[in-house]
This record gives sequence, structure tokens and C-alpha cells, in this order.
Amino acid sequence: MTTGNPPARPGADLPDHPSFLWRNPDPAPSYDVVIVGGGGHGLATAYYLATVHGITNVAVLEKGWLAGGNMARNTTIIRSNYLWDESSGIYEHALKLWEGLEEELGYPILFDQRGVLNLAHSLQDVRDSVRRVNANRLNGIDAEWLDADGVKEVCPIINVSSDVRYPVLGATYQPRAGIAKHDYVAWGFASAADRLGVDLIQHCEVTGIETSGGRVTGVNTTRGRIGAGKVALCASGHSSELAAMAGIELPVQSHPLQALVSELLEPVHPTVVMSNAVHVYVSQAHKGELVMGAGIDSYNGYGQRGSFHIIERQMSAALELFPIFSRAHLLRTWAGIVDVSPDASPIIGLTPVDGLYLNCGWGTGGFKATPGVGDCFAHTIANDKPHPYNEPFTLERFTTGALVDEHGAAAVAH
Amino acid sequence: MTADFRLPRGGRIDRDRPLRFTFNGRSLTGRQGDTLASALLANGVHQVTTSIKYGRPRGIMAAGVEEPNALVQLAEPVSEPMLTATTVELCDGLVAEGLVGHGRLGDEPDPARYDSKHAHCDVLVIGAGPAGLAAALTAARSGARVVVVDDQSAAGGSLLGRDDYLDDRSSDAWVRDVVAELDATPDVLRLDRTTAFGAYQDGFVLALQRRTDHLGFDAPRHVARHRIWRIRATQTVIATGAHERPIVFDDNDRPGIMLAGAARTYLHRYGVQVGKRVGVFTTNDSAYVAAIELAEAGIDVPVLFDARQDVPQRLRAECAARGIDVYPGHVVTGTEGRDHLTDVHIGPVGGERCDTVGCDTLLVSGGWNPAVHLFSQLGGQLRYAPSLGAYVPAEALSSARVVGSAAGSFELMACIEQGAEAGRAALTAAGFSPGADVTVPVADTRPDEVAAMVLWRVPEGAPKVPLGTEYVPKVPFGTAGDDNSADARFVDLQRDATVSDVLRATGAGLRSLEHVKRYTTIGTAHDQGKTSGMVAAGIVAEALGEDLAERRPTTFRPPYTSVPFAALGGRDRGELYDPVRVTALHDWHVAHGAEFEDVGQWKRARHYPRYDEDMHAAVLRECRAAREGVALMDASTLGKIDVQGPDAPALLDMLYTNMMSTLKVGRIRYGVMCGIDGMVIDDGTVIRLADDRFLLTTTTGNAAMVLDWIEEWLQTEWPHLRVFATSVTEHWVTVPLVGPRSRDVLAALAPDIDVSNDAFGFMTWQDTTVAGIPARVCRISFSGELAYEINVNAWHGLALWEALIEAGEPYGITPYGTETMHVLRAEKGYPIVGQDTDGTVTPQDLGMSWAVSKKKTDFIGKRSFSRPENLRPDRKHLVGLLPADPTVPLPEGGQIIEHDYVPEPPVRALGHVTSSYDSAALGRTFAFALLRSGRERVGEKLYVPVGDDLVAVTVTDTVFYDKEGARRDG
Amino acid sequence: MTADIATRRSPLDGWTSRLAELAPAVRLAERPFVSQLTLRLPDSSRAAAVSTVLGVELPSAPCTFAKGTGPHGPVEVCWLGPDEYLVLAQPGLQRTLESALRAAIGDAHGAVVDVSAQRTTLTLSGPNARDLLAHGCAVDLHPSVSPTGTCVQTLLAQAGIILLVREAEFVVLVRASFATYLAAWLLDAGTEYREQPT
Amino acid sequence: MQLIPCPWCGPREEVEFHYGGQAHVAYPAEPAELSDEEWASFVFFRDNPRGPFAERWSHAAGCRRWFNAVRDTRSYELLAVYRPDQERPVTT
Ligand SMILES: Cc1cc2nc3c(=O)[nH]c(=O)nc-3n(C[C@H](O)[C@H](O)[C@H](O)COP(=O)(O)OP(=O)(O)OC[C@H]3O[C@@H](n4cnc5c(N)ncnc54)[C@H](O)[C@@H]3O)c2cc1C
Ligand SMILES: NC(=O)c1ccc[n+]([C@@H]2O[C@H](COP(=O)([O-])OP(=O)(O)OC[C@H]3O[C@@H](n4cnc5c(N)ncnc54)[C@H](O)[C@@H]3O)[C@@H](O)[C@H]2O)c1
Ligand SMILES: Cc1cc2nc3c(=O)[nH]c(=O)nc-3n(C[C@H](O)[C@H](O)[C@H](O)COP(=O)(O)O)c2cc1C
Ligand SMILES: [Zn+2]
Repeated sequence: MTTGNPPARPGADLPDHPSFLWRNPDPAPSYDVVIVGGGGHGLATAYYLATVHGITNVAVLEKGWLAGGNMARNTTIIRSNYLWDESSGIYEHALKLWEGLEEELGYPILFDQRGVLNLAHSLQDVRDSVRRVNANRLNGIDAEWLDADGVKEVCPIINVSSDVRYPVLGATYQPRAGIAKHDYVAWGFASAADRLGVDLIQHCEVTGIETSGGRVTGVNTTRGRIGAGKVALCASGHSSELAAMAGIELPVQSHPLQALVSELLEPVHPTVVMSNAVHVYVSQAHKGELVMGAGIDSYNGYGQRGSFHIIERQMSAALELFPIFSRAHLLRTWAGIVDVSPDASPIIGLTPVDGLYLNCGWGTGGFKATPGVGDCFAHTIANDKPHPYNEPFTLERFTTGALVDEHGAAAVAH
Repeated sequence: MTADFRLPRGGRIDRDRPLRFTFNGRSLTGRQGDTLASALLANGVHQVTTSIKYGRPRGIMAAGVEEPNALVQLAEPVSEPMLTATTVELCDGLVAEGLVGHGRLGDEPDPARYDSKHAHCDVLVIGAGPAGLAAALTAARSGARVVVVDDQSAAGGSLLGRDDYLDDRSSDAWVRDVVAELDATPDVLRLDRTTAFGAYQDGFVLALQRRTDHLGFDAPRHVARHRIWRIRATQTVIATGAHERPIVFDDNDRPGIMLAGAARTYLHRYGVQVGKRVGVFTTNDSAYVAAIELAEAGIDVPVLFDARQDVPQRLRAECAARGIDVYPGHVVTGTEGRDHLTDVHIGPVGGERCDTVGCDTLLVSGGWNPAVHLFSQLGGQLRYAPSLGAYVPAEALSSARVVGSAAGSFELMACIEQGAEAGRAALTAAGFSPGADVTVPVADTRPDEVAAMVLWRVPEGAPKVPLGTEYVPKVPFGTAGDDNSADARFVDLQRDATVSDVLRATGAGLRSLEHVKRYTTIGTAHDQGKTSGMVAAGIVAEALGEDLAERRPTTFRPPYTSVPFAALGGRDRGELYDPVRVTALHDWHVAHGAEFEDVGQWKRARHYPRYDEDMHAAVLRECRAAREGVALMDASTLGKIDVQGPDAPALLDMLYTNMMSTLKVGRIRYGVMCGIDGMVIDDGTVIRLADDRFLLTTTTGNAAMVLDWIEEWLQTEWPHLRVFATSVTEHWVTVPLVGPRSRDVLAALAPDIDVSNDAFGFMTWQDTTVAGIPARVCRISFSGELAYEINVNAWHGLALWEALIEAGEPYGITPYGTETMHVLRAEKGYPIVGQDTDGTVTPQDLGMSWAVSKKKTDFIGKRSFSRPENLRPDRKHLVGLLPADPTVPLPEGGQIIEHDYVPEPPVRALGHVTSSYDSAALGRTFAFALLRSGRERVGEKLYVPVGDDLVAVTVTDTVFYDKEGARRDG
Repeated sequence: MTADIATRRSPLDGWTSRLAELAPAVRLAERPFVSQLTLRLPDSSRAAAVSTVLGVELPSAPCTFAKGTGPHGPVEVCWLGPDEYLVLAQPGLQRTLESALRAAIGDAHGAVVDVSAQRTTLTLSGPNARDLLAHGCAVDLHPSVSPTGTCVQTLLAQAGIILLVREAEFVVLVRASFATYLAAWLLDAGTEYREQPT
Repeated sequence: MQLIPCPWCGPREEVEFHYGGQAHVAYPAEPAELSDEEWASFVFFRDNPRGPFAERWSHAAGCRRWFNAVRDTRSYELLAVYRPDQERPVTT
């Protein structure tokens, strides 16, 4: 072994963070807009309020450390190849923003368009996949259907043998999809928002929402009352609790969703692979760790932890698809709290309370929407009117029945 | 360095069993009982690898799982992408290499077996050091079921790395006795090489047992290499010991710099001297013992620097007697050396002067961090103990207690005493009465004299360059010019993260340790910060001027140490990945060349190709047989539910959209089920067997769901209904006999019934015998042809099938699979739930308003039909499509648009193709689609983009074949 | 009217010798064609009549089975739920027992279903039988926890099973469609216990 | 993996159970009488508290009985299990 040579390993070196990220201000007595929840969505919303709409008297209130919720925990898959027009609209809007985000924020967010494969293992999977590809193409989304050989070409380590329990029959492929570095995305939005004058206030839990005459007037927090012209909820897994503070019931349920990583490995996995039937999804992050997830735990839970049998099952699935992973090691497991809606689509828009805006229900798949929802939600707040992209995602749809049912049709929703 | 560093005697290794191994291409020899690390050190190899970011040489810091540096990759006897040299047991023929941050996955298949096993116990003891052994023995003597796991190759814990005497015997003898008694006690399971890696609620602990790795090439192939133990314990005793903490100073990462306790372990356990000239730097008394013992072994230990002004006088005297100069109030300010330490710079705390001492090894001890990982995973609260500079358990949990050095108690006799006490408490809590006490032996260990000092890093200001000596520029390491590389005060060696990185993070506005972790990546590497986490926390708190008592460490997450994916996958691999469900006729299908499709967990015959037929040809042939002669299929996978009781009709009226209570005994009705949201969830036939008894069929994939659905409503909403539902899916083999000649075949085999249309009408059933087998025959048709569905006890399924084949021979009877079934039903306009529906489709959308009762006041889903969205005139309807070119098949999943060109995106499609086939009967292709306002569009010409082409289609109704239904009666 | 016994096939027909390969550590065998009836009887007024037909009292404790010999020979009655039992009897008795039970229930609230072919039966005994099950069954089968007479419905590997603890053997009832999966799983789990490991 | 105490079979592994969401949500007596809002509330809206939650479970791989449980959704600890015909017990 030679010594002293600087290693030239892909991903060994992560880009440096700026030497200043954000101030740590005390809360002011009031703000034009108070955003509850300092995850990716809250931070992006603050950023777009400030840049696009010039609204800078804004606070983001975060009960813990900034972006320490699902933003710190997600498997970072970004894609826009959703089935329904409504969904592909907002996710594709997000994907377009991702494509320019690094430059816009001046932050190395490591957005990497390495493509996503959604595998099909049964004839019905194939039908559903082809359907989604065709729908996507009409919507201008770069979707392709690949047969097993095509899958192998994109990701040579996938076992496409027909001699396995659930052979890979093909996959949908979106080349423009990919991953980004979650923390860097959050910090990019945070520091940009901070520079624009937004107050990022941590360890400040909202404990009540104050209304008067059907209009929101402020919030109570563990750091005192804060007046607000408008209040925007971006609390992800805690949305039900917050909405209840304003007397609003939500059709979402909070579940644990787990993920895990391996040790750092030399590059083996060039893309992102998701499989519904053989339930696992995998990518290799920039540092080199394999990042994996599976389904949610069945029960409601706010514990940021789940059951290990899900992980064992996910491992069997991963090994079925990637025999080469056999000797890799599980290094760390964790969980987030995801707010799952009945149709697996988000709820974004106005509420029965004037000046109170809602963004929730992203379940297992809201990271990819971060810039898109930030932009649309900021628009909704600034204009008191939904952006066309989030217009279909109202709370009322559960009453009318106009669901955007991504359960019925799409593969895993991450 | 080639010198032999194996001491002439000592160590718990087998000196008579040399093991040859290769490291970084060099052939070396170790001894049975070595780890790769001890064998390397015995050969004088300190440098294992270089670091991930700066390429700095790195050696061996520790002797156990906490090792931050010595990452290796194994090529032989098994390829392993990343392990630490300190945890690899040496075996003959081992081939390893140091690795630089990233492991490499071998691409050869892994032939090893991995399995898992459940174990239940009253008391689980994690860690078989003195504390754990005392706990286990105490519990075992009460008759409780005990499991003891320890991750090392032998019991004894830290005793293996010491030479303590207990009651005038070596500690080995004490351990041997305890182990012998444990092993002789019934219902005690003691597992070596077994790491408890996750602790969960309700006494659930997961442990990884490495069962054959130490056997090297002799590992028997049939023995599972690794086993996951799923342990369920009433009470758990956590006796996991403590990890020694380094101190941060300039150039603290050079090979030759090692934790003091590790050096003791190399000495006593492996008979290895870690260096020829050893300096010591400490903040507590424990490193004195290391210094003394090394000196006693004949190693030159000239100096010991103690950051404390107040040093232990007795220990100092012992040092003096062995020629070790103790420097109170001195710290290490820097080191020299390229691939190995050569010199240590030292100076008084805050002082001006600095000296240099030549050393090839520097032992460091900054105190001890109790291994509270598992306790914290259980949700146990931690408290900062300022005297230790570490977090310790702050509370007792009702079913888990922490003892020994894991609880912050570092004195041997106290550890044993605590262990025994915890064992007693645990067995009592588990409902047992204590047996004979475990006597606490008297240990000859040197007591601590002076409180430890908590020092995260050597304070700034101490000069780095020795005064009075000639300035020797340091050998430049790594990427010169990089800001960070200027700082060589490493906090997390594996991540190459330094004090500057930490301070940069706090300077950037970060206050939370969680943020600092993510900004610097400290604690995220293979060692998960076992040596760096506490130090980082200390430095952050110092930088922010905050009290560690007010802060919490980052979250301890499973696994405690890394666990192979393969071990977690276990035996749920290959064919056993998911159960393969088969029918009683499966072997016949296999023997007759069927191609199968997966439907849920079932294997269903998809078609039966003859000679070199492709599927298309086979299906055309099978379809023709069904339409022109006679054919049969295996429909046994259909779900079957027996529903009995006086309220069965009332229940079915709620479950199905249509009326079932009016069905007459002897008759059959098709029914549709919806969810409460009004969307179709399943369909099937309902047979009325008696006034109070029905048999329901469900689709293959939904059988379990429908039974659960029924039970859920029955038990939770309508417990007053007197009904029972029982699955009989596998009790029956179900064979549809289809085609104009089916009546002839049945007549030949069922002499007891009149098979004429008048006597045995459509949608009726009869019990009889077919081929001598008691059978229930139903006149149901999913193909539009004359057809009988024959049900027999599954034991007789094959006999029935073979009899039908034989009797049908004159008519060219043909077995057909699911593909043909799909074509036949589609020709007749019958949708398949799950293929032509997707969870957003109502019965009305399917054109099945006829199956939705207008009379019933309620049934599941009814209320949802009148929601605004369901009343929209432009809902999607199931329709037929005929491609303009009858030879062109439409792709299932194709989208439908209005224009004969594809407009600029986004294009709102009108719907999509759900099913598409080539029909032998029609002599053309045809399809089903869900189409916006579909029924109003019948006759319209629309387009389906296929690749770059557009296929023109005409919208039709859904029935393509025998619209009058003339064929079903034969 | 009875079908020809010679043409009957059990789900593990053809597995006999493979199953025997685990002996002597584990003696594993299929016991096919056991008569099995699901009995639902929330109404305890007919319990006595039913017991008379079976020659066994219905087990009252959850997760147990009762055994005895009655007019139809040796019978085991398994507790499956608060009002649900599975009756196990010698092969060939399912129809007779079905009518007899029906008659005993009369017009009381209850149900009887012939489920003889729904599940097949495996027996396991020998020194490592409990070990073998512990590889895939989370229920504690230690005699202090699961004594003779225990009957649990649980999972063995990924198959739902009914497990009976008899005097000197375990009985596993598994749905017919899962039988080959479970047999393959057991044989694989038994690899280490074989005399001649494969 | 949790142990869930089935009221009949006793404690069993979580994998034997099927989760059924909020308990004590009765099917409306007369759905036809409900407004769209009321009906939507029955179909889609369930409590989602952080803390004790009365919910339904079915011992799917065991006795197949549904029962109710009060579980703390923060710690996942089961504070009580009870049969469907029993009242929700008082938990602390
Ligand atoms: C394991 C896992 C994997 C995932 N994988 C993917 C993926 O691959 N791709 C993808 O697109 N999505 C994924 N997701 C989903 C994605 O993480 C979320 O949808 C998304 O992060 C939610 O938006 P957010 O970032 O704003 O949420 P969060 O980061 O959770 O932000 C919400 C914030 O609100 C704060 N908060 C809550 N209550 C209060 C209160 N009362 N007062 C103040 N603050 C409060 C929380 O502390 C939290 O920081 C995954 C999620 C998980 C858990
Ligand atoms: N300051 C000091 O001098 C000092 C400091 C620490 C320890 N000690 C000495 O160390 C001994 C402590 O005894 P003890 O019994 O508490 O600890 P121990 O270190 O002797 O034993 C702990 C054992 O648990 C094992 N272990 C740890 N985590 C495990 C896991 N997750 N799964 C399986 N095994 C695991 C370890 O490998 C070790 O064998 C005493 O002799 C004490 O004097 C002294
Ligand atoms: C994409 C991604 C990659 C990660 N990579 C690592 C890693 O290499 N090493 C590590 O220890 N943790 C890694 N983590 C996990 C974090 O350490 C941590 O577990 C996660 O942010 C949740 O926080 P918590 O465990 O503190 O609750 C990763 C997390 C994510 C989302
Ligand atoms: Zn039960």
C-alpha cells in the first residue's frame, strides 16, 4: 500500500458547506407570514415567498433542529413519472426547478440525474407500467418502458434471470430522475431564505393557532406568542395535530417509514431502482453508502422508529434483486413520520380558516416535490389562491370524491 | 518494520498453531487466537490503510468494535467489503487488504447459508464480561431460562485483556468456572461471537452470531455462516462494558497512536507488544496500569504524561519503580512520523515550553464511554456524568437494567457485585426465587486514586514546535493546500473530520449536535462514532459555551455494529423468498409443459405451448378449442368462502351491490363488491346451497382480502348477524369445462344427472358424481360458451382432471391457461377486476348498473355513488376498441387521445387501454378501454399513440362475440 | 358414491422420502387425508350434544386442544377462536361427522364445514424437532410454556399454520397450497440437523 | 417487533396482526341521510393523535378475532386491549 497519496475515490470528498449558514434570531413579536415546520417544504416555501413574491417578513418555526424531520431521513428519490395528470403536473414542475436549483441557490445540492427504474414483476405490473409511461409521455415527461434486457443495460447488477421467485419483466425508466443530497437541499434553501431576511427559529414548537373572526391572527409557541398575518402549515407527519389546533380535521394518518444505509462502497449501483412487488428501493448515495427503503409500518406512530421485520423483509427483497449486495453490511437504520392521505396524494391549499394554509399528506414521497411545492405553496399564500399546479389537491376532494388516486395505479410512491 | 513483536510468553493464543495470512500482498504469520489486528501488530505492521479524504497513513487504534481506523477488506476465505482488523479472527490462508474508506463488493455469488432462530428466555444477559457473567450465573442458579450473548470469541469480556487475579486465581480460572457452570445448567443458552445489535420493545433483542468465519477454509458449507437470533426476554441485563476515549491533539492519527486499554489487550490476550518504545498520555488512572503492565512485560515505557496536576501517587511510585517518568500537568501537543510514529511533542498545560520524546508508540486514554447504545435504543434516558465525561443511564427501565462499566462503574469487584445484583433483580422480576448466591471474588486490581479529568482536546496555545530544538518541517500529508488538511487534530478519524471542521460548523451558525454531525459527517462512518461521538459533543459544547448536561448525544440507532445484508435476508431467498402457492393439479401442468404466471403468490398455468408454439399461437389454438370443441382449465385458485347462518342473506345483501337474498336455492348469481368509497373491489359468483348457506367465489388475488373484509364487518359492525364465513379455497379443485362439446364430456362422466339445458339450466348447480367422484357442478360461463364448473374435494382433483381429459379425447379436449381465459372473457365483454379496474372505477363505470340494486336501502359503497364526482357525466367508462387495422394489437396501457396527431404536451388523455388481444373467433384484434364519457363515444374514431405511431381505433360497446348470448346453452 | 381411495392425492404426495431425510434428528412426515371440520358454536347450549357426538369436551381454554375417543374413534378438537373449533378425526369420516355434528347443533346457532382438504398435516418429532420449528416459529414451544395439549395458530416461516403439541410430537396443519413451500422450507431449515448434510 | 396481547391468545408477535385504524367509528345507521361532508368524514377522516389512541387490530394469523387496543402512538406501548363488545378502559 502506498502512503500519502490523495485518494481519488468518487464521492469520497463531499463539497464544503459555506462557512456561514444562518442566523439564530429570537422570534419577533409578529410576522406577515409564519411558516410552521422547518423541513424542506417550509424552507422552500419561505424562500419562494421571499424571492418570487417579495414577502420577507417571514418566520419559519421549527420545533426541533432545522430540517431534522423527514427531510433528514428520506431516501432522496426525485422523479416526476406519476400516473395522473394532476400529479405529474406538480412533480414535473418540481423536477424542472430541481434542474436549475443548484445554481439558483448557489449551493451544491448534488442533484444527480442518474435515472430511476420502477420494476415490473407481474403481468399487471407491466400493464400499469406501460400505462404510466404512455401517460407520462403525453405530459412531456421523459418516461420509457424497458424490457428486462434494457433494465440490465441501465443497471447491470440487477438480477434479471427468469429463474427467480418474481422475475423482472421490465421497468419504467425516467432518465431525468435521480437523487440529491437531502441536508444540502434544506440548508441551501435555509441559507438563501436567511439571506433574504427570513427568520429561521429553531426549538420553537407551535402549541396553538390563534384565530379571531374566522381569521388566523397568530400562533402560540414554546417561545411565546407570535403574531401572524398568515400561517402556513408544513409540518409533514405532525400535520393532524397542528390542523386540529385550528379546529380542522385532516384525512391523514401518521405512520413510521424506515430507511437504512450500508457502509461506504465503491460505486456499484449507477441509478435508482424501485420495486413494488419485491418491496424495496435502492440507490447509492454520493458518499458511497447504499440507501434503501421499503414500505411504511402498518400502524400509526410518532416514534420515529419502526419494526425490524420490515427491514429484514426489505433485505431479502434487495438480495433477490441484487445478489451482489450479499456481503454488504447494514450500518444504520432509522425512521421518519409520514402523513399518508387516502389517495396517496398531497393536500395543498386554502383551509376553512382565513389566512391559514395547508400543505400535507405527502406521505412517503414529498422530498422530490420540495422546490415545486415551495413555489406553488408560496404562490397560494401570497395570492390567497391556489397555484394551478396545486389546484387539484384540495381538502374538499375527499368530500366530492375527486381523488387523485396514486394508490390504485402507480408503483411505490416515493 | 519486520521485527517480531510477539512477546516470548503470555497471551491467550495457541502458540503451537501458526496461521499464514497475506496482508496488502505480504505473507505473514500469526497464531491461533489472533485477530487480524493482533497478528499485524505481532509482525510490526501498524499501518493498515490511508485515510479517506487526506490519504494519511492510518493504523490500529483499538482492539475491538470501536476501532475507527483499521478498515480492511477480505479476499479470502470469503470476500468481505469492509470489516475492521480488530474484529476479524485470524484463520489460515486469510487474505486481506487495508481499504481506503470504500469497500468493494465481490461479484461472485455468495454460496454461504444464513439463517435465523427464535430464542425465548426469562433473563437475557448481553455481554459476558465480569458483570454479565455474574448476572447470568445468578439468574441461571434460580432455574430461570437464561441466554447470554457476547460478541467476542470467548467469554470474559475485558478480563481477556488483563491479567487480574480473582481470589488468588487467574481471572481465566474464574471465567472458566462460571462458563462451565452456565454450560452445565439446563435452559441456559450461551452464545459466543454473538453481537446484540438491536434492542426493541417488549424484550426483543436481535443478535448476530458469526458461526463459521473463524474456521476459515474449514467452515462446513452446510452450517449457516451467520445466524440472526431473535431473542424474546422477560428481563434484560445489559453488561456491554465501555469504550475508551481518545484525546484530540495535533497529528493524533498516526499509526502507532493507540488507546491504552487496547495496548493492554494486545499484551495480555495476544502476547503482543505494540511498540518498542512506548509513551503514554492520559487523563485518568487506568492508563497507568497499562504503562506498568507493559513495562513489566519488558517493553520500554519511558514516559507518561498526565494532563492532571494531581496525579495518583501510588501508581506514580509503581511507575517510577519501572523506570516510567510521570509528568503531571503535561499534554501531548503534536506528533511526528510518516507511516509510523517517531516522536511525540509534549508540554505543560498552557505552558510555553515544549519537548520532544522519541516514541514509536503512544498510548492515549481520555476516559471511558459506557456502551449505552442498547439501553438508549430501548428508550432509556441518558444523563451526562461530568466526572466521566460521558453519558450514562439515567433511569432504570422496568425490564432492562445496565450494569458494570456500561453503567459507568469501572471497578472490577463492583462490576461483579452489580452483575450479581442485577441478575437477582432480573430473575425476581421474571418470577423466580434466587438460588445460591454468586460470591464476589476479591480482585487484585489497582484501585483508582485520583478522579479523572475530562479533556476533549489539548488546549490551543501549547506550542506545536519543540522549543530549543531545530525546526523540522512536518512531512506534508494528503492534499496540500486544502484548508482542512492544515488541521490535523482529528475528531473522527474515519471521516477525516477535524476540530476545524467542528468549529467551522458552529461558526456557520449550527447549534445542534445533529447539525454538526451532518455538516462534518462525524459519527456516520463504519464505527458510528464509538470513539469520536463523545469527543465531538464535548468540543461543540465547549465552542458554544454550553453545558453537556443540557444536551443529548446524537441518536443511537440499530445496529450496534454492522450486520451483513445476507444475514438479514436469511433463508427467505430464491424459491423461499415468498411462498409459492400451487393447486392440487400443479404437477400435471408442469408435466405438460405449461408456462406459468405469478398471480399474487400463486403459480397459474398461463398457456400450454405445444412443440415450438409461441404464446400467441398456443392461445389462438386454446381459444379455438374452447369455442369449437371442448377445453378445460384449472380455476382452483379462485377464492371460495362458505357462508352459513340464518342472517347470511342479510350479510350478502350488504356486501354485494346486487340483491343476493332473493337468490333461490340451487341457483347462482354473479355479484360485485365495492369498498365504502363505491369503487369496485372484487367480483365473483354466489351459489345458494340452502336457505341459510351460500358459497362465494372471489378473484384469485383477493381471496384473503374478501374473507378478511367479511370478518371485519361481521365482527366489528354487525356482531348481531348470525353468520359464519369459512375459507374453503383449497378444499376444492375447480375445473371449468368449456365449449360446445362440454355437455357430451360431462354426460359421459356424470351418469346420475340429466345434463340437458332444461334439466340443468344456466346459473344453476347440482351435486352429483363425476368420474365416480362426489362433485358439485355449476353451470357458469366466463367464456360465453356452454360450460360447467366442476368442483371436487382437492384430493380427487387430479383424478377428475385426468378423467375429463380422457373422456374429452374424442372431442380434442384442450387444457387452456389464464391467457386464453382472458381472451374468451374479453370477447364476451366481461371485465377483470384489477386489470380493467384500478381502484377508481364504479360498477356504473363498468356498465354494470344492472348489478347495482335499486331496491336495497343500503349496501357497502352505495352512499358513495351519489358523491358529486360519481355523478359527473364525463366519468370514464369501460368500452371496447377496434383498431382500424385488424391485425394491429393495441398495447395494454396505451393512452387514448382525440387527435390524429400528438399535440404539444401536456396532453390530457381520454383514457387508456386496459386489456387487448388478438381474437381467433373475431379474426382480429380488439381491446377494452376506460374512456372518458366512453359510452357516449361509441362509434367515434380516436387514436392511441404507440411508439412514434398513432393507431386509429373505433369505440364500440364491450361485447364482441355472440352478442345475443346464443352460445351459452350449447 | 365414495371416490376411489387409490386415486386420492395429498398435497405432499411424492415428498415422503424427502421428508424422511431429516431423521433421526427430526422425524418429519405427512399424515394425509385427516378428516377435518370447522365447527362454529357460539351457543353453548349444544356443547354437550356436540361433545357426545365427538366423545370429547370442547376445549374451553384458548390455544389448547382436547382429545378423546368417541363413537367415531379418536378425535382431537382444537380451539381456533372463541366460538371456533377444528375437529380432527381419522380419514374418511368427514361426511359422517359433518351430518352428526349438524344434527347435534340442530337449530341452534352454529355451523359445520368440511375442510378436510383445505389443510394437510405434518408431524415432527425427534431430538431437534423443537429446534427446527424455532427457525421459523416465534411461539415459545418450551414445555413450560407450551405443554402437551397446546394448539396455536401462528406463522411458520411465511405460512399460516395450526400447531398442536402432542405427547411426543408436534403437529403442523398447513393450507394445501402452502404445503410444498413449507415442506421445502422445513427441509432447508433442517440442513444442519441432517446426518449427511447436502 | 412488538408483542401484542390478543385478548384470547395472549401476547404474540406483531407480524401475526393486522392493523385496522381508529376504533369506535360506527358505520352510519342511515348513510343515505348523510350530507356529502358527513359521509366523507366517515369514509376518509380518522383521528391521528400523538399519544393514546383507541384502535382496532385483528389477530390475522391467529384466532382471526378483531379487538380494540389503546396504544400510545409515541412509545407504541399498548396501554390496554379489550374485546369489541367491551368499553374503552380508562388508561393513564
Ligand atoms: C424514510 C423515508 C424515506 C423517504 N423517501 C423519500 C424519497 O425517496 N423521495 C421523496 O420524494 N420523498 C421521500 N420521503 C418523504 C419526504 O421525506 C417527505 O414527504 C418530506 O420530507 C415532507 O416535507 P418536509 O421536508 O417539509 O417534512 P419535514 O422535514 O418532516 O418537516 C416538517 C417539520 O415540521 C416540524 N414540526 C412539526 N410540528 C411542529 C410544531 N408543532 N411546531 C413547529 N414545528 C413543527 C417538524 O419538526 C419537522 O421538522 C421519505 C420519507 C421518509 C421518512
Ligand atoms: N477505568 C478503568 O480502569 C476501566 C474502564 C472500563 C472498564 N474497566 C474494567 O472492565 C471491566 C468491566 O466489566 P464489564 O463486565 O462491565 O464489561 P466488559 O467490558 O468486561 O464486558 C463487556 C462484554 O460485552 C461485550 N459486548 C459489548 N456490547 C455487546 C453487544 N452489543 N453484544 C454482545 N456483546 C457485547 C464485549 O465485547 C465484552 O466482552 C471491569 O473489569 C472493569 O474494571 C476498567
Ligand atoms: C440519504 C441518507 C444517507 C445517509 N447516510 C448515512 C451514512 O452514511 N452514515 C450514517 O451513519 N448515517 C447516514 N444517514 C442516516 C443519518 O445518520 C440519520 O440516521 C438520519 O438522518 C435520521 O436521524 P436520526 O437517526 O438521528 O434520527 C443517512 C441518511 C440519509 C437520509
Ligand atoms: Zn388471537
